[in-house]
Order: sequence, then structure tokens, then C-alpha cells
Amino acid sequence: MIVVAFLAQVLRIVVPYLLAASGGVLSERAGIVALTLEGFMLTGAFTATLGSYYAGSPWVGLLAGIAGGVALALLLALATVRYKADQVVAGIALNLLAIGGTRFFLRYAFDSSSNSPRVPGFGGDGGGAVGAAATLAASAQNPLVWIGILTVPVVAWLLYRTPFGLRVRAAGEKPEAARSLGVPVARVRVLAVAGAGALAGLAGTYLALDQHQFTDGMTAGRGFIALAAVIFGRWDPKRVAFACVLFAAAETFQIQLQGAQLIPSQFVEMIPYVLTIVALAGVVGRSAAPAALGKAE
Amino acid sequence: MPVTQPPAIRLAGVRKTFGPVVANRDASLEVAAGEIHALVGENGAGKSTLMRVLAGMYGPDAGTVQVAPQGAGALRDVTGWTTAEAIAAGVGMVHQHFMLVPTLTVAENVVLGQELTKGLQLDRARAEAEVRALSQKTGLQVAADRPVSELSVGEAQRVEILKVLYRGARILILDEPTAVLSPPEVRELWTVLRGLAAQGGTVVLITHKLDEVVDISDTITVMRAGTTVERIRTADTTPQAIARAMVGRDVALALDVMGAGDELHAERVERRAASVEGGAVAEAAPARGRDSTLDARRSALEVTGLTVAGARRPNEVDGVSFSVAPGEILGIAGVEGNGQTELLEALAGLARPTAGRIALAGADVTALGVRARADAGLSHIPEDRHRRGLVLDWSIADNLVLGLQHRFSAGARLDGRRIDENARRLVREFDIRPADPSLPARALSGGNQQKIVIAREMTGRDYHVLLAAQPTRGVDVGAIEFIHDQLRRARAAGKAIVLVSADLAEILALADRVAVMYRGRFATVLPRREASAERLGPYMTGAAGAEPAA
Amino acid sequence: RPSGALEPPSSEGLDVGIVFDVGGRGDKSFNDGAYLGAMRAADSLGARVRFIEPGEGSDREAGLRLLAAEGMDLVVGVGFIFTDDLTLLAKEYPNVRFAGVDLAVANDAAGNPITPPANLAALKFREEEGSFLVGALAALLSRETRVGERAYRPTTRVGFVGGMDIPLIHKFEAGYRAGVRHVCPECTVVAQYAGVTPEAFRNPGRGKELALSQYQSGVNVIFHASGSTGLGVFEAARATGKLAVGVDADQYAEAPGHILTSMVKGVDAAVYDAIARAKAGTFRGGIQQFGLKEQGVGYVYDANNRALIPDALRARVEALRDSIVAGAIRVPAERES
Amino acid sequence: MSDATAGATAAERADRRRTLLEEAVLPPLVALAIALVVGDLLILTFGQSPGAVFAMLLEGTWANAYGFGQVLYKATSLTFTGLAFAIGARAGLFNIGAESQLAAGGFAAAVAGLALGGAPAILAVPVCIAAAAVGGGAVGAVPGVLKARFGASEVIVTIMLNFVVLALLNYVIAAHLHVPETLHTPEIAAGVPRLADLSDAFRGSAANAILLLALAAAAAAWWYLFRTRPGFELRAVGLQPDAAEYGGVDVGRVWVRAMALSGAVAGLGGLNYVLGYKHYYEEGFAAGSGFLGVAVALVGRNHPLGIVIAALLFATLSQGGLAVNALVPKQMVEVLQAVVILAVVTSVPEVRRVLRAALRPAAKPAKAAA
Ligand SMILES: Nc1ncnc2c1ncn2[C@@H]1O[C@H](COP(=O)(O)OP(=O)(O)OP(=O)(O)O)[C@@H](O)[C@H]1O
Ligand SMILES: Nc1ncnc2c1ncn2[C@@H]1O[C@H](COP(=O)(O)OP(=O)(O)OP(=O)(O)O)[C@@H](O)[C@H]1O
Ligand SMILES: [Mg+2]
Ligand SMILES: [Mg+2]
Repeated sequence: MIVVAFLAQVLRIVVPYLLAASGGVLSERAGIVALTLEGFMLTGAFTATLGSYYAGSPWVGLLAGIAGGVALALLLALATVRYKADQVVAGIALNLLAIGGTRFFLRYAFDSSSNSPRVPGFGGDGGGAVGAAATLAASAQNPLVWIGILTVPVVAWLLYRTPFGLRVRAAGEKPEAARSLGVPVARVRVLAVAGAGALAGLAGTYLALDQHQFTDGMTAGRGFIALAAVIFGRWDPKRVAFACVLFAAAETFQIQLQGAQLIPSQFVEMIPYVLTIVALAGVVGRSAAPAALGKAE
Repeated sequence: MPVTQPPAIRLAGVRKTFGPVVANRDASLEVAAGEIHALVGENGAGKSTLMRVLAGMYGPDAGTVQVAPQGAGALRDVTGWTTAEAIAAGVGMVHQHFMLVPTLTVAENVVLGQELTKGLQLDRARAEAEVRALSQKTGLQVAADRPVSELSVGEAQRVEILKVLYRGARILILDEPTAVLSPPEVRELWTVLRGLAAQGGTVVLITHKLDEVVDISDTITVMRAGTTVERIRTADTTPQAIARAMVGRDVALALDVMGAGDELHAERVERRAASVEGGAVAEAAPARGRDSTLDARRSALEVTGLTVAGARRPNEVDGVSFSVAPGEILGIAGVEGNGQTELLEALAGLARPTAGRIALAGADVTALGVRARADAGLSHIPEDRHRRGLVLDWSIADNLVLGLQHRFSAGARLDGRRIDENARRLVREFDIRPADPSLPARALSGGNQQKIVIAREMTGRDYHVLLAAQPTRGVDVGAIEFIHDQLRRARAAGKAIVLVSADLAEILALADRVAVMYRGRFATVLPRREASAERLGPYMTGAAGAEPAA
Repeated sequence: RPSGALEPPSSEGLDVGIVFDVGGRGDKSFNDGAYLGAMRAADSLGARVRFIEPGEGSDREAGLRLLAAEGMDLVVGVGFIFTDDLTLLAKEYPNVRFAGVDLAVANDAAGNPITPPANLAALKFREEEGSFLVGALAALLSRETRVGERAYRPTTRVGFVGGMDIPLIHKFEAGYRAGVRHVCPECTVVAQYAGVTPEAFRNPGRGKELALSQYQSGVNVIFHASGSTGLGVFEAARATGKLAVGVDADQYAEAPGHILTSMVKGVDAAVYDAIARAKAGTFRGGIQQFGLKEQGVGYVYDANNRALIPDALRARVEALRDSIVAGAIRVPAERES
Repeated sequence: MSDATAGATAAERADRRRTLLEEAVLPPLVALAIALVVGDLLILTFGQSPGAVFAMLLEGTWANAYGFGQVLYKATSLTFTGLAFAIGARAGLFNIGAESQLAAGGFAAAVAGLALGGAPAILAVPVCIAAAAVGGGAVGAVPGVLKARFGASEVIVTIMLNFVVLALLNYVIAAHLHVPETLHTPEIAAGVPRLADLSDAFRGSAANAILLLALAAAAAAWWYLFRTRPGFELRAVGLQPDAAEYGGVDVGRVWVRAMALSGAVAGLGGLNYVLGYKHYYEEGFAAGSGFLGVAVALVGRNHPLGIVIAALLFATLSQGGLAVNALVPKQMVEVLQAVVILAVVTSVPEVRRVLRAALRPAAKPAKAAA
């Protein structure tokens, strides 16, 4: 039972990581640094809430969440692909925009600096089931959980088995070569970033609809963890998915461990971040980053 | 002059600028169908730019581009078309620098942009089959399923050509394709090109090697300062005449520089080396600068059992031993990718050898870094000036002190005045153009960029040993003449020079001894007198000489 | 200058300035409480109110100063974080009245509280007392087999979810633990924090997971003191059909049927009171404690949650309240380590 | 970039002036113009008059000594974090960790101050300054070492370190060092004079002598980057590490040095609060200034002079946002800051191109080289 509870919690925590990190793989393999996953998620969470609130349907919220992530992604594409702005700087600026913008519109739409009203989400109120199996069953009713799990093989397939994936990999590795063959590198990159926006937007949607509301800054650094997973997994969808599961397991472990109060919470809190740094120094090392990552076309 | 065949390409009045730089002005080009056409000119003359306009990579600011679709029939105005449109119309370009994605396989590189699909998926098997078939048909042998990162430069160049042919190119543009090829590989390429032309295809070939121009082309267009200055039938001209048209004056060509004086010098060096072994000093070392600690009896550079790991192999350089005497040029020939790059990087201190010893003027420098070796009397003209030799965004003045920064500073403070003086002096002495030391190195032509490196490495410090890697690659004839002259002077001043070049003619023109490198080893070392293209060729391809131990 | 009696405000009305804590207006918590109190004063007392929402740390003092320099009659800083700034400005502007919600009062070397200047009122709440009561309620209720219409398996585990792991929140935990232990010595409190950065107050996802794991370990009631993170605790209560206790304001509406009660702080009343005193000329500096006795803290018991709390329990908790008010029970404000 | 004042030709001097103009002055101007336009739009959505709001903004910032002092105070922190980012960027490294480096610097200064007790200022102030530099530098060096040694991406390591360091400091404060009921350490005795000590007009403003340290840091950074051999090598590494290595520079060592230096400068930023203003370390005092430093460096084109100007600009926005808080909510300023950065990254190159074309129509011979 404890095992099931553990696994159920890992599953709930890993879904947004899987979605956002898969998006991150797509974007980075095309050569665009995915620092803005956090911003995509936050925007997606907010627009999903708006959609669900005004339409009264979580499905509309889901579409709106995708749209929000894509909208911010297109801004990133505009700045980095069209205007060739530095990707790290543009990424940071867009994160700031996402934080400020969602606050601004939260205030504008709901006159609150804290949270939106409750909106429809997927699945009912759980019907009072407490057991681990019951929460697992509840997760199984959430389409976003399935989308999150399916995203990994789909992105892997897209990247390694389709013409678009071939072009994405070429655009991230040697864009001038792709361009000399008539591959519209700019368009490929824009599409890849938009895909990242859509997936990270879905990650935000999952968070918002799971909570049935938007709260200010509710992504709380999950986008950065997803980015860490992309690097930890060396830009390969399957390995990235494994990294996501690892991080989610660490977090679950932390939640369980903290109750026991053996170590000050500050130290437990650091685990995923320290793990990432250690991984970067040890496991990944001089990693196989796409050669043109961060470079203008 | 009359064009017998109907034209396949006609460019007229093309103008292309990059910010303040005018790369092409009123440039024109006419090539008949079925013709092999050479496009020549100094560095920065605008050849690559003009061809990129033709291939749809740049839109011209002015002028017209006309092409006969699929290389036959009536000309069609295609000014300002895209790469994709050019490819569709049968125009393909092989670029000066590799345009390959190293992480993808050969087949993936070939089909990129024109992917074969099965449903939504890539049809990898069919792509590989088609590439194999094409490879068979053209004789350009390369394994379709290997990642490009594992290929040798020669193989990579084959993939470049396959890429273009795969797209059914009837008009083939090749920008300096032979710069990295061995003589047999060049011959193989010529066969392919002649075959293409025989079937009505049209070829435009950019090259700096005038013997190649004479060898392969039917007609020649000469460019100078962005514009077309002459159009000649190859049969009616000589290398000398072409060179004159390019530069506007007479030039000494590398091909015929082996004058009497040089023969004499080579013999002198050999005699001296022999007498050194005999234990007696037969001849005083030539005059050198203040720091004349170097003794002619000792070799200036002594390398024993040097082994260097590379990205692809653990023994990219495999136990090489040699020595170079003061006043001697050791030429290292060989097809690129046989360890020359790694050898020189290890000598310069840029790569750590896994075994062996390097001694400069008798002192062991194996453990020293770049800076310490430079201070011990080592200068280095790197093979890749864009990556290593220059900071492209820096001014000419700053580039002229790269690696010498500690000589141009007092304590931690840089001495700006001396840096400026140094720049003004060297720009004048080495005729670096434009003569404005504050311009970024990026704005200069390849030849002038190379002059910066040469000026710095050959005057900046009191060196005993010069490592010169591909010193004239991609450099025009005028600059080649100048650089070769500089190298000869250095030899005369008693410097020991290691010259690595993929250009056999250059090696034969300059070296006193010639080593051929194959698979990380010296396949042979011959005195200049015994070396010739015919004799060295088999060693370069591994057909002769010691096979490396498995 | 000696801090004598202040001029009574001009007869036309009263200018009140309020500087919010970082969350700002609309936080549905104590910033909004202060806002509510001020608006009530505007309606009934004719006070003119100006608000400032600082963006970052150094803006707190700047905001207060802006208002003080404009000659406000009363300037209120909302949040313990304003303590130093208010103390400084009160000395600098002796003719302006200042009030600090949650103002921290330092102790001198002998351990006695240092009284704030006469023009600065420290509006302090004894959160630990309110927390004590909801702790007692939570522990008692955890042993019931029915709450409202739902059946529960009785338990001796009660939950606590804090936001950022800082002393201020420890105060809630300490009172809560004391309340639990008082009525149920064998009970254990599972206390967890959402994090160690301010983000921990805005992480409902983490709140939900913390709460789910607590509920799954057998806990029936969780008290949260964690800002928006607590909204995740409520979601978990909804999902599992269990119970949660709100904080600061009455949070019943966030998850009707699952909010057992809320530990409320009367920030609105305290602010209104300060404005009213300023208007009446009876404003006094110094420490003003709002504990159970002053009805500055308490727990919600109204039509919404009456059905959830059996009368016997209610009586028991009310008796505890009386004991605390009477001084018979002393509630600790710090966790014993 | 090698520029001896003596003996430079007129053309070179003109060239240098143009570079300075383009690097240091132009981007802040563009940023200002964009801020005005976007700000207008946002103000209009709130149904306010842009004229009135901007008048109020100026009134609350540059038009009175107190407001100006506040601008200076904020600009001081931003100058440090901006310089910190720029030093890294010139070495080709993105230091996103200024936030935690600044916190660590402030913390180290506070601890040093506490340890020194009532030592005389002449001793205490330099020790605190040194402690801040060491504290920030140590945090900055970690990603430098990891990059040099293992090739770990400094962008990710600095982001992750932000979380780790802030959690660690939080632990020390919460567990050991805080004054009861607060999130700060006890007050330290050491301090530097405030601007208010000079003129009563500045009374109450937080601006203090650390401002001078910031200006000195900017001047020193400029000198270091453009006038010294280590700076020369640092810039070479930033532009082309391979060429720098070829030029005898130990690239890994330069990375470590640049990151340590960058962290140290960010750490000095902590002094503005700890030594100049509050005299204690407080949990969360660094929030925001790290990321905003990236913006400042960007708008200032990684040039120390540009950074000072950009820091003033962003400080004005931030203080002005407070001044106009009655008319527009603070969220507007947050949006505005992000929009300004984005607009600057996208428009400055364009503006520069236009300006170049306009300024030197035929100054260069059309053919660059032969
Ligand atoms: N992308 C570019 N940006 C700016 N200037 C360029 C660019 N490409 C070429 N130039 C300039 O245009 C001129 C012509 O360059 P181009 O590459 O056509 O010369 P080239 O004849 O191919 O020289 P080489 O023999 O060295 O290959 C050069 O002097 C160079 O300064
Ligand atoms: N982005 C650019 N900006 C300015 N000048 C450029 C740019 N790209 C190329 N050039 C210039 O265009 C010319 C031709 O470039 P190209 O790529 O043909 O290299 P190159 O100088 O011929 O060197 P090599 O043949 O040895 O690789 C060079 O002189 C180079 O300086
Ligand atoms: Mg060229
Ligand atoms: Mg060239």
C-alpha cells in the first residue's frame, strides 16, 4: 500500500515535468534554449484557468492552456528567431513577463493578487476516497495524466522518425547546413518552440486544473526542474523522461521524509537542485548538447 | 567570345553588399550548358558571394540571375529565388565549408529537406538504398548508414557532392572543393565532374589552384574586387596569365618556384645534417637574433614517440619521432585527418600527448603550456585561423598581439600605445589591407586575415621553431607568393619550420625534407631531392609504407 | 522631541495611509483584512484612505515615508516585516500616528519588551491562542467517527502544513501542537512545510501533495498556515473527503463542507479600531495585544460549519477559550526543540 | 579596442566614440523611448492620463531629493548586479546567480560585522567589504569550477545554486541567527555614511556611500576589462575560447576567475543594504535585484558606463512605480520592465543598423579588402 501511495504521488508530480521537459527537448534540439519553460507553464496555467472559468469546461481550459503557452512561445520565437536576440536574455525577460503579466491580468480579471475563483477541472471531487489506489484511479481519469505519459513516446517518435524531427535535429546541430538544402530553418525553429510552448502550457494546465484555480506564481520553479531534466537526460526524450521520474521520486521522498522530521526541511528542500548540480558535474559532464543550441541561425 | 552551346547560367550586373562592404558590383557570369567553368580571383574577390546569389542563398541588391531550368532549354529569370527553388530547378552548390550535420548519418544528410516518407514516418531504409545506388552510379563511395562525424574529410566531401547530385542537380557549383582533398581524391572528383558535363550537366568550380583550373576547366571567369574582369577560354591561356588577370601584376607561382637557389639550399641543409651526425660542425648556424643560445649541433625541435588521442581514435598520432634542424623546413604531407592536426596541436601545447616527449632546443617542454612554449621559442600559424588564429570580432591591432599580451603590458596594465604602434608598423610591413588597425578582423578577406597571423607569429617573438599549418589554405596567389617568401626568409634566418599542408605542390616548393603522414604515423620521410608527387602519392593513400600496428 | 499628546486631526476628516505587505491587495488574507477595516472606516468615519503596494524590500520604508511626508494622520504598515521601518519613522515623524499590524516587539537585555514610541501602535495578535483552539478542535474531532454526514476512522494523528519554514509560522505550529496535546496527550502532530523560500507561500501543488500524503497516513484534519499553498490543502481535503482548517480569514468558501473552521485574525477590526481611535483622539502608542480575550483571534463557528462540530466539542473548546482568557492556560508561542 | 589616447588617429578616435555611443548610450535611450510608449498604453488601459502619471513619476523620483536618493539607492544595487552579469558575459558566461551571490555577500558582511562587534569603522568597514566580496565570490566560483572542470553549464548551475544558497542562508538565519519574531540578524555596529548625512534634503532616503563603491566598481570593471592583460584574456575567452587557448590563455582558469569576480561584485551589492541601509542581513532582501541585473547589463550592453545609465533607468522605473501607485497598480511596473528588456533585445540592433546607415553613408571605401 505504501508502495502504491508512493507511486501514485510520483505519478501526480511527474506529469507536469514530463510535459514541460518534452517540450524542452523539442525546443533545445531545434537550437533554442528552453529557459522559458517556467514562463510557458505559468502562462498556460493562467489561460487554462481563464478558459475553464469563462467556458465552464475544462476542455476549453485545456485548449486555452495550450494557446497561452504557444502565445508566449511565439514571442520567444519572434525575439530569438526573427530578431536574433540573445536566447538566454530573451528567455529571462519572458519569464519576468509571464510572472508580471499573469499577476497583472489576475488583478484585472478577478481583482485578486492571490488566486482566481474555483474553476471546473478534470475528475470530480474524488468522492471522498482516501486510499492510494483511489487517488491512483482519480489520476487515471485525468486526461492530462495520459497526455503527459504519451508525450514521451510521441516526442521521441517525432524527433527520430519523422521528417520534421530530422529537420529539428539539423536545425539545432548545424542550421546553416539545413538552410543550404532549402530547409526553412527559421520556420522549423518557430514550430519547435511553439511545440514546447504547447507542451509546457499543458503542464501549467495540469497544475491549474488539478487545483481548480490559478494562484500567483503557482509553478514555483517547476519549469526550471524540467529544464534540469532535459540536461540530465542529455536531450534524449526517453532519458529525459527517466530524469523527470527521478526528480519526482526525490520530491515524493522528500514529502514523505519531511514528516519524519529527521533533517531540517531546508536541506531536504535542496535535494533536487543539488542532485542536478551533481549530475551536471558528474553524469552529464561535457554533455552532448545540440551544437547550435543558443546560437542564432 | 562566342558561346557555342546555349547558355545554362547568365548573371548580369549583380550587386551584393554586406553593410558597408560591397562584395559584388556589376558582376556577370555566363556559362554554357555542358561546360566546366572555373571561377577564379583573389580572396574576397566576391566569388563565393556571387555563387551564393546564384544558388538562392542571398538575394542580389541589383542585377539579374537567369538560369535554364534543369540546365537545358531557354533561360528563365530567377532573380531573388530561394534555396529551395534553386534546388527544385536543378541548381546545387557545394559550399566552401562543410555543410553537413555531424550527428546525422550520411543518408540523413543526403535526404535532409527532401525526405522520403512512408506514411508520416521517414523511410530510412529507402533513403539508404537510394544513397547506395547513387554512390554506385557515380563512384563516390561512402557508407550510407554511418554518422557523418565519423567520416574523413575526403569522405565528407563526397557526401557533399552526393547531396547535390541526389537532388538531381544539372547545374553544379563547387566552392573550393579540392582544398581538403588528396591528389587521388581530386582525380576521382574530376572523373565525376567530367561525367556530369558529358551528360549535359553544367559545372562552376571555384578554386585557387591554377593547375587545377588548367586541368579541368573549359572556360574561366576571373573576378577582381567584386566584379568580373575577364573571361578566357582555358585552351588559350597559361597559369601565369590567369594569375596576372587576378592580381593585376606578375606573380611567382608555387608551381615553378623550385629555382636553382632553392635546390642549392636544400642540398646545403642535407650536408649539414649529415655532418652533424658525424659530430663535427661543418657550417656555422645562420645568423640569428640576440638570443642565440641555439646550437646548430642540436636539433631545434626533437620529438620522440609522440602519441596523441583524438576525438575519434585513442592514437590519432601514433608514436611519431622526428627532429628538425635550425634552418630546415620539414614538410608534412598527407591526406587531411591522418593526425596532422593533432600532431601540431600537441606540439603547440594545445593538446596533451598521452605518451612521448617534445624538446625545444634540447629542453623538455612536454609538460609546459602554450604560453611557456611560446616563451621558449615556439611560434605557431594554426590551420584554422577563424577558430584559433584570430578573435574575429577584435580589431586588427588587438589580434596582432594575441598570445603576446604579456609582452605588451606593464604589470597587469596593457600598453595601448605600444599595441597601436605595433599595429601600424605591421600593417605597413605586411601590407595588410585595408590599412586601418581599428577594423575588426572579421571584415578582412581570408588572405589578409592570414597576413595578420603571419605577421604576429613571425615577428612577435624571438622564435626558434615555427609550426606552420596550412599557411596558404584558401589564400589567393598574391598572398601565397608573399607567405612563401616569408617562410623562405625565416629558413634563411635559421629558423626550424614544420610545415603541414594538404597541398603537395606547396610542400614540394618549400620543404627540405618531406614526411608523409598516414594513420597517425610517418609513412615515409624523404629528402626533397627524392620526393615527387608520384613517389609520395602511394604513401598518402596507404598503398605504400609501413602499415600501423593493429 | 518629547512624545507628548498628538494634535487631534482636523475636523474635516482623517487621512489614512496604508502600506501593504508584498502580497498586496487581493491576497484574501491579512492585506485584504486591513483593506476591509480601512474601507469600513472610510464609510462610517469618513476617513480618506490611500494605499501603497511596495514592490520590493526597500520600498517598504519609502512607501511609509511617502505617506508620512504627505501629512497623513495615521499610517499603517501591514505585516511584521514593517517593524524596523515603522519604529524608525515614528521617531522621525512624531506628529504622525503609526500602526503596525503584527509589529514585532524586541526585548531588551533583561528580556522585557521594549515599548514602541508613543505614536506607534503595535497591533499584535496572539495567533498561538487561536491555533491552540483549532488544535484542540482538530484533535478532538479526529477521534470522532462521524463529522457532518461523513464517516471517519478515528485517529490520533493530526496534520499541519506550514508555508515558508520561518519562526513566524512556527508560532502557529507551536500553539496548534499545544492545543492538540492539551486535549489528547497521545496524539501526534504531523507538521510539514512547503519550502524555505517565499515561493513556499504560493505553491498549491506542493500543498496538495503534502496534504494528500498526510491524509493517506491517517490524518483526518489539517491546519494550514501557508498562504495560497493552503488552497492545495483544501483541494486535497475535497479529493479525499477529509477536513482542513483555514487561516487568517474565514476560508469556508474555498472548499465548502471541508473547511472545519478557520483560525481568524481580526486584522480588519484592529485596523478599524486604530483609525477610530485616531479620529476620536484616543490613539495610543505601545503594544496592543489582540488575543482571545480581545477577540482579536478566534475560530469560525457559524451557520456554515455548525453541522461539522458536535455541540459537546464546541463546549469543550469554549471552555478552553475561557481558561486561556482567564490565564489558566498559557499557550507557548515557540516550538519546544 | 586597444586604445591609447596618445597617437590615435582622428578616425580611430571617432570610431571609438561611435562604439561607446552604440554600446553605452544608445540602448538605454531606446529603452527609455519604449518604456514611455508601452507605459502610456498600460496607463490608458487603467483609465488614467499618461501625462499625469508621468508627471507624478518624475515628481516622485528626480524632482525631489528624497525620491532621487531612493533612485540612487536602487541604482546602486542594480549597478552591482548588472556589472556582475556583464563580467561573466564578457567571458562568455551567463551568470544567472547574482541573486544568491548578492545574498551571500550581504550575509557574509553581516556575519563579519557581528564578529567584529564594536570595532572602529576604519577597521570594520573594509573587513565587511572584503567579507561581502569573498562571500559572493565563493558562491560565484562554484559554477566556474564546475564548468572548467566538468563542462557543466553555468546557466543551469547558477539557477540551481540560487535555490540551494538561499535555502542554506534561510537555515542559518532561522536556526541560529535571527532576532526573535523577525527574519533578520541582529544589527551590526559597522556602517557607512548615508547621503542624508550630507544634506538634510535626502533625509530618510536609503542612499549611502556604497553608491561610491558602485561607481568605483564600474570604473574598475571598465579598467579591468579594457585596459589590463587579464581583462584582455577574459574578453578573448568570451569571444573565442579556442583562439584564447591558442593565445596561451588557460581558458578554464579564466572561467573560474571571471565567475569568482562576477560573484564578488554581486556580493558587494549586498553591502548596499547591510552596510549602508539596515545594518543587518534580512531574509529575502535580495529578491528581484539579481534578475533585474541581467536586464540592466543587457540594456547597458555589458559596458560599465551603459550599466550605470541603465541602472538609473530601471531604478527610476521601480521607484516611480511606487510614486504612482495610487493611480496604477504595481503589477504594471513588473510588466513594463519585462517589456522594456524584450523591446531592447529586439530593437537595438535594428536601431543601430539604421543609425549606422544614416551616420556613415560613404565613410568606408566600398571595397573592404583585396
Ligand atoms: N556574410 C558576410 N558579411 C559581411 N561581409 C561579407 C560576407 N560575406 C562576404 N563578405 C565580404 O564580401 C567580400 C567578398 O567575399 P566572398 O566570400 O565572395 O569572397 P571570395 O571571392 O569567395 O573569397 P575567398 O577566395 O577567400 O573565398 C569579402 O571581402 C568579405 O569582406
Ligand atoms: N559574417 C561575416 N561578416 C563579415 N565578413 C564575413 C562574414 N562571413 C564571411 N566574411 C568574410 O567573407 C570572406 C569569405 O569568407 P569565407 O567563408 O569564404 O572564408 P575565407 O576568408 O575564404 O577563409 P577560408 O577559405 O580560409 O575558410 C572572408 O574574407 C570573411 O572575412
Ligand atoms: Mg569564398
Ligand atoms: Mg576562401
